[in-house]
Amino acid sequence: MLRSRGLSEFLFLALLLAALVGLFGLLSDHFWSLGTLQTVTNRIPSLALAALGLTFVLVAGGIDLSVGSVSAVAGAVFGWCVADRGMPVAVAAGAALGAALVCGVINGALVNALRMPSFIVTLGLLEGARGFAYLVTNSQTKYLGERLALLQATPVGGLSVAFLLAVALTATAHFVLTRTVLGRHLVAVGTNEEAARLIGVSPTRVRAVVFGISGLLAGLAGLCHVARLGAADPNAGSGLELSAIAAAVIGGTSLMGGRGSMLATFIGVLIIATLEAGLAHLGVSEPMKRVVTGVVIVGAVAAESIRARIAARRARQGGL
Amino acid sequence: MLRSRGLSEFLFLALLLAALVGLFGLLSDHFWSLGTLQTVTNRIPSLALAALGLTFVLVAGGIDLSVGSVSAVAGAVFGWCVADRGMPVAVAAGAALGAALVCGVINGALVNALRMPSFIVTLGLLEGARGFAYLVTNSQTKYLGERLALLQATPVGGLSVAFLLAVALTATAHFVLTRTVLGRHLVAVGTNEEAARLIGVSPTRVRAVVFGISGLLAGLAGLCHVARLGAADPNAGSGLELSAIAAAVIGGTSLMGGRGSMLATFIGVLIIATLEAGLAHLGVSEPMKRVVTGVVIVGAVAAESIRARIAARRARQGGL
Amino acid sequence: AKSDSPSSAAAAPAKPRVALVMKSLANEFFGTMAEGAKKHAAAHAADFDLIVNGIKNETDLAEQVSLVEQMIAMRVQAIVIAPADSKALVPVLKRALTAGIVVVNIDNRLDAAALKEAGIAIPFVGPDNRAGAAAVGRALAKKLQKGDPVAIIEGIPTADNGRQRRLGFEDAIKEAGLNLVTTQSGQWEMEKANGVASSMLNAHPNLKAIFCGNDNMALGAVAAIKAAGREGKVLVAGFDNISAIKPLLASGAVVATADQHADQLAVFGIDAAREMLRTKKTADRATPVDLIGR
Amino acid sequence: MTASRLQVRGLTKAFGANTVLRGLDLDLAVGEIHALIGGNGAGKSTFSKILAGLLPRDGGEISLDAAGYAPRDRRAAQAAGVVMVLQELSVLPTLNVGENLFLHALPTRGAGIIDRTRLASQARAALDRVGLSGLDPETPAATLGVGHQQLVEIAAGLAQECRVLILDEPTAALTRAEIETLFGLLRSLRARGTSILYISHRLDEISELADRVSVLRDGQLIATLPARETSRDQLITLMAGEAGEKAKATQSAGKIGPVLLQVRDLQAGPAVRGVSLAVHAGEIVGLGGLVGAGRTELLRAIFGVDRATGGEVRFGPGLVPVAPGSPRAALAAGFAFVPEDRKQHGLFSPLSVQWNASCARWPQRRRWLGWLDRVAEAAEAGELLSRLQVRFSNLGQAVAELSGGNQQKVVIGRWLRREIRVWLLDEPTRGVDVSARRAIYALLRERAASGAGVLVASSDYDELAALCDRIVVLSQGRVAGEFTPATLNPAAFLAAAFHGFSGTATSRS
Ligand SMILES: Nc1ncnc2c1ncn2[C@@H]1O[C@H](COP(=O)(O)OP(=O)(O)OP(=O)(O)O)[C@@H](O)[C@H]1O
Ligand SMILES: Nc1ncnc2c1ncn2[C@@H]1O[C@H](COP(=O)(O)OP(=O)(O)OP(=O)(O)O)[C@@H](O)[C@H]1O
Ligand SMILES: [Mg+2]
Ligand SMILES: [Mg+2]
Repeated sequence: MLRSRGLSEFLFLALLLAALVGLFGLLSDHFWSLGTLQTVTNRIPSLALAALGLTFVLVAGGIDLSVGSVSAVAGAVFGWCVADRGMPVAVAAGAALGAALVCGVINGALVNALRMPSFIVTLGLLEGARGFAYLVTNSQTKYLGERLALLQATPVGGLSVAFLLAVALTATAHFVLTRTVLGRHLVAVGTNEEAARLIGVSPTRVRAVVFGISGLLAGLAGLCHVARLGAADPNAGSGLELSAIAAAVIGGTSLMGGRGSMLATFIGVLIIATLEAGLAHLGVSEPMKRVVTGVVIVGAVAAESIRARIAARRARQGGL
Repeated sequence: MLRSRGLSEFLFLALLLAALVGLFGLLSDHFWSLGTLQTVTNRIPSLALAALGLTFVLVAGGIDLSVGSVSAVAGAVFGWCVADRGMPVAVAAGAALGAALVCGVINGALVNALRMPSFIVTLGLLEGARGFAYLVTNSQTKYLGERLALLQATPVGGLSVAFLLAVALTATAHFVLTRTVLGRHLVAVGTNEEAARLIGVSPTRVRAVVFGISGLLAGLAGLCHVARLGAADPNAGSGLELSAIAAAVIGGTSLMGGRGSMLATFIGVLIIATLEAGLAHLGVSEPMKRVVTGVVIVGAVAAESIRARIAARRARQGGL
Repeated sequence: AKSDSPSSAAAAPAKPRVALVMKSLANEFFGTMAEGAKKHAAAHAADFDLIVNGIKNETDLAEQVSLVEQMIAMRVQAIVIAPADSKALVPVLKRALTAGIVVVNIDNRLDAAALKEAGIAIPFVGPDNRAGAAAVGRALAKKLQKGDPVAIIEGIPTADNGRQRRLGFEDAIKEAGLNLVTTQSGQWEMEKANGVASSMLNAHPNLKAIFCGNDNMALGAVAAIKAAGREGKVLVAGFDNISAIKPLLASGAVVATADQHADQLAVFGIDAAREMLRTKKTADRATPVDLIGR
Repeated sequence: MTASRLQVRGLTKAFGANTVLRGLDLDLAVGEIHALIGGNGAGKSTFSKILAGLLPRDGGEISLDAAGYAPRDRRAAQAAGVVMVLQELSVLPTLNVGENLFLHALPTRGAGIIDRTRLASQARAALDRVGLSGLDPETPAATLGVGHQQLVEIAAGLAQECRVLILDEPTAALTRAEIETLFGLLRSLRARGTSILYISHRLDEISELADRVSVLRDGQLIATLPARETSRDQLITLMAGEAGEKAKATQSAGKIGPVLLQVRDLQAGPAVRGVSLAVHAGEIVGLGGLVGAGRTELLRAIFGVDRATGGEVRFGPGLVPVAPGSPRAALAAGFAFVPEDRKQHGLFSPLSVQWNASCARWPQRRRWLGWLDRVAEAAEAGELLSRLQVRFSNLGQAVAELSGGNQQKVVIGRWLRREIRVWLLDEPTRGVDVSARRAIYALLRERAASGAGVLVASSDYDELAALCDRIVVLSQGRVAGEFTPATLNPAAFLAAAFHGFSGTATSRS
């Protein structure tokens, strides 16, 4: 259970996903369609990017509640640059990502300098960054049209550039976590900060890096969002942090640090996106949507924890 | 810092509060008035009750994100009983608290039975209970008028029954945490669950108790809310969990478990309520409100952490 | 605080203080409303002071109640309120009235039954959302055939203006004999509406139009239609006429919206309140709603 | 023992009001094994942490090969050639063994990408050196027992090129076989000129291994002596600052009563594969075996920390079955359990000494409505701690600030005031100094004399020999032999310990 996650765990998550897809298909017409696939894949990039960043933070033993607000900051800055200042898209995108990175760096710096729990620091930024997004846009939605159409282009099989980007970044993040020095240091700090420090890993540096990454990915999520809606909305991404946490945890990431997988987080994202699309497809009422979402989140994590325990027991009985 | 919290910490928090009050008084007219006091004390009960319950959970090493939704369930059930079924207020209040308790018990049972992190379980209930509140009220606010006026009566010096109740429960909670065996058990489980088990404390029972308490207090918070609004609103208390966490953490409660004080949480609640009232009084713009709130949350915790470190250093140098 | 009688309140400062209590100022519509009010106040700086406040989250009623309490504590002479909920604000407004404060209801109409039960009367100065939505709906329906499948994305179902607009759309749909296949909530938000619209488009491949309770949600719906490659095949209507909707109206992606003269809405309310301070008369007043679109 | 490698002069260090090092002087020669001994809290770990760059000093001079030496952190110390193996375990369970070994310097193929082939071969070499050739570097560290963890930590220390190697109680959880391997290794390092500072409470190891021995008391150097010419009693006297009584076997004079604890065919996890044994009233039974033999798992299963998968545990004169998988039930039956890993399973680290010392007595302190009698609690804790000679500055001090041995005393001490019928102790004297160790032996003796049964797992052969009325040896999760003090001898003991590995015996660690 504590080894690098086995195939069986991925299979199990994939099975959960398949079950959802199957269920929705049976319950409604037209669910199994290219259109639905596109809807789901369109919804994925921003959630996936935010969830990847959050997984980095979680593995290193922190939490980042500000991802939603930071994604709004990126969108707001982009919208302001393009719509109000008439800057070229590339420059605006750079500025937006820069602003998001700054938010991440602020998170990391506060956590490090004041030795405060990241929960409270990022809760502060959840408020503060949102306020900043309102200030930048003057609380107005900025219409942008096709300005970021590039991200929405569908070069292969109806899959958008944003989606492919999310997939590529998931693979990269997975590689970073499992195969690089940085990744192992993250795990070490998340598992036991004091021990890691004694071994010579700098928790301060690790935290600075993960919050920076999280900010940057949240910014990218914000841009994907802008691209999708063709408008920069300072209210964008509210509640994104909770969905992202849910995705990571459904994927088996521990909220206590030290344990998590990027691939599994991505499957978690797929599950959540499918669930949302499916419930809307069925036209389920708002109250039932909430109830079902709650049940699926708890159910998915519960099922996985039961599976893991059964697997552990079986491994034990079968000897080492 | 690791001993039972000294007077200096309370003094510091009180100072922060006084600074806020002073600042707002200087910046605007009429802030120092009985009316403002009443506004602040009116806002306090629901937040305080939710924050107390949450502090219990946090000290025992968990978290409860569902307090806001559970408070809405209580309100919704009360509204349904009174407005739709015409039940007597006492019966309806009993049913409402019962429903809230059930929510808490569900949280505890899921955390215990499935050994899942409470973050995710209560995140599930954050959605699920909200949905249930919508279902009960048919997504409509129920007008109740003066039906719970008792809680809003002001028997002493303009202070409402609800406020006095919150103060009394804070004192009770403080004693439970510091002076009873149950309190010790909470702290033990929150500090080191395995060690607690080995000295005969049952983490399962402790968790069942704290989530039950948290549910019940959230329910009471919901009733206070209903009493104040004179209406049962299924949207009530959204975001309450974050304010409650902020209050607890401003009061020095650790999100890692094992450390927390009810009195300090209450001061945290006062700080948040004053901040909200003051910003509204000044008529600060929405974006700036967000920014200031973020800054104050982070600032308060940061100031306290700096104070604690200086105190520790001084204690070290000056000898004991 | 109850010691304040109307006369003592009026006697204190020469200039009356008027409080404008809004919903989320982070919402462009209410932002525009507040801006208009501020401009108006600046133009009449000699006549009254204006205090503007809004809440963080459209659903946080407690915060709005606190705002009203805060305004009572500040002993303002008049409160102009856009209530976040049509029932839950009634008790606190009753307290305001008791404290001798003039109250005017704008934007979202307070529930008549609740007002009656509380035994108070508060004038409503604002647009007829239902009529406005019906006009928008008709403009869109003109472009459709009888029997065409259509959908509604409504705002927060607990809010009265959301309900009125839905009812207005439904009126128009009924009149034109369209086939309403689904109604879902987009919670007033662009992103939520985008998700809901995408799924509606998949679930109903022949869908011809989506009626949206506000322009933000219309923006989300347009993006969903574009993503599904059904531009021009699915028409959209909105409400509010925010600035970001203009390019879409121009391009025809959005057929119609309604302009409630957001910048004037609060002004109407404020003027009504000032008049009431002088005359003590209470009366509802309808404000204009213009249909925008081709 | 010619050239000087490390010179320490007037080193001082205080934690708050607690002055730990008071002008410590010490010389370490090139190519010597220098033992460092002293009572719990004498300052040994503090001193070596300063050398290894883990703690800043307050004052004093250190020179390394005649150059000034003041490392800022562990990396700087390692760069200067000073490496330390810590007293407290810090193996990270979420990483595998190889990653744990080289976390500070993972081999890369550039751009921060780990070279896994090189890592595996480096790790294998490091594990081979400490005799863990059977351990796959890809094994998750979470599955290692405490003994193996300690070996991995030693391997990590030894894997680095160094001029000074510091080992803080490396053998506390090791048994004879592993200790032999380690000693061989240290001797070969010495031959290559490495200077070794070796901290231990096992005095016989010192005469066997060390060239010189320094005795620390109250943060000061008392004496540095040639190890082989100094007797055990001399050392004890120097450490204690007074004439120490002769250490001798303390076996019971009292009589053995009826069976108190009966374990029948108990199975738990992969480590306990059918163990039967009995403990009588008034008897101290020892559990011996190699690292990984299953002693810890057996005690945990008896106490119900882990749920047994087969067999049963019975208790008392009536031999009532004890509900499996419930420490509460075991406690109610009068059991107490002192775990092996005090940091993880025993201590409430951030909480006060008083809290930690009195937490087993809450049921007795419960008054009306669960109200706690705090006055009685404080009084009793103070009295108890002084009786166990625990060194602490005040009752409110965080227990994490105590030295390792003093922490151990707190963990044991919390049970002394309860009516305990069956004591289950796992490595109870790990890190405990000689005089306190005697105090603990005496306490257990006294408990046994008053009718309790004691089951104690230990990796220390001498401890088992000195303390127990009967010794049960486990091997591969099964009972492989039983001895009385009369029949016990090292050869037979070792033969039993290796019994379960018949054939492939020594190859698997
Ligand atoms: N971080 C700390 N804060 C405060 N006091 C400390 C800290 N670390 C150690 N001490 C104190 O320093 C003294 C020496 O501790 P140290 O760990 O060096 O002893 P030791 O000789 O290694 O003992 P042992 O044999 O028990 O391991 C003890 O009294 C201990 O309480
Ligand atoms: N959670 C676990 N999963 C798999 N194997 C385990 C686990 N815990 C312990 N083991 C293995 O079980 C065996 C018995 O371990 P145990 O700790 O009981 O031995 P021990 O005799 O007390 O030795 P030690 O000195 O290591 O504590 C060891 O091989 C150990 O690696
Ligand atoms: Mg030590
Ligand atoms: Mg062991």
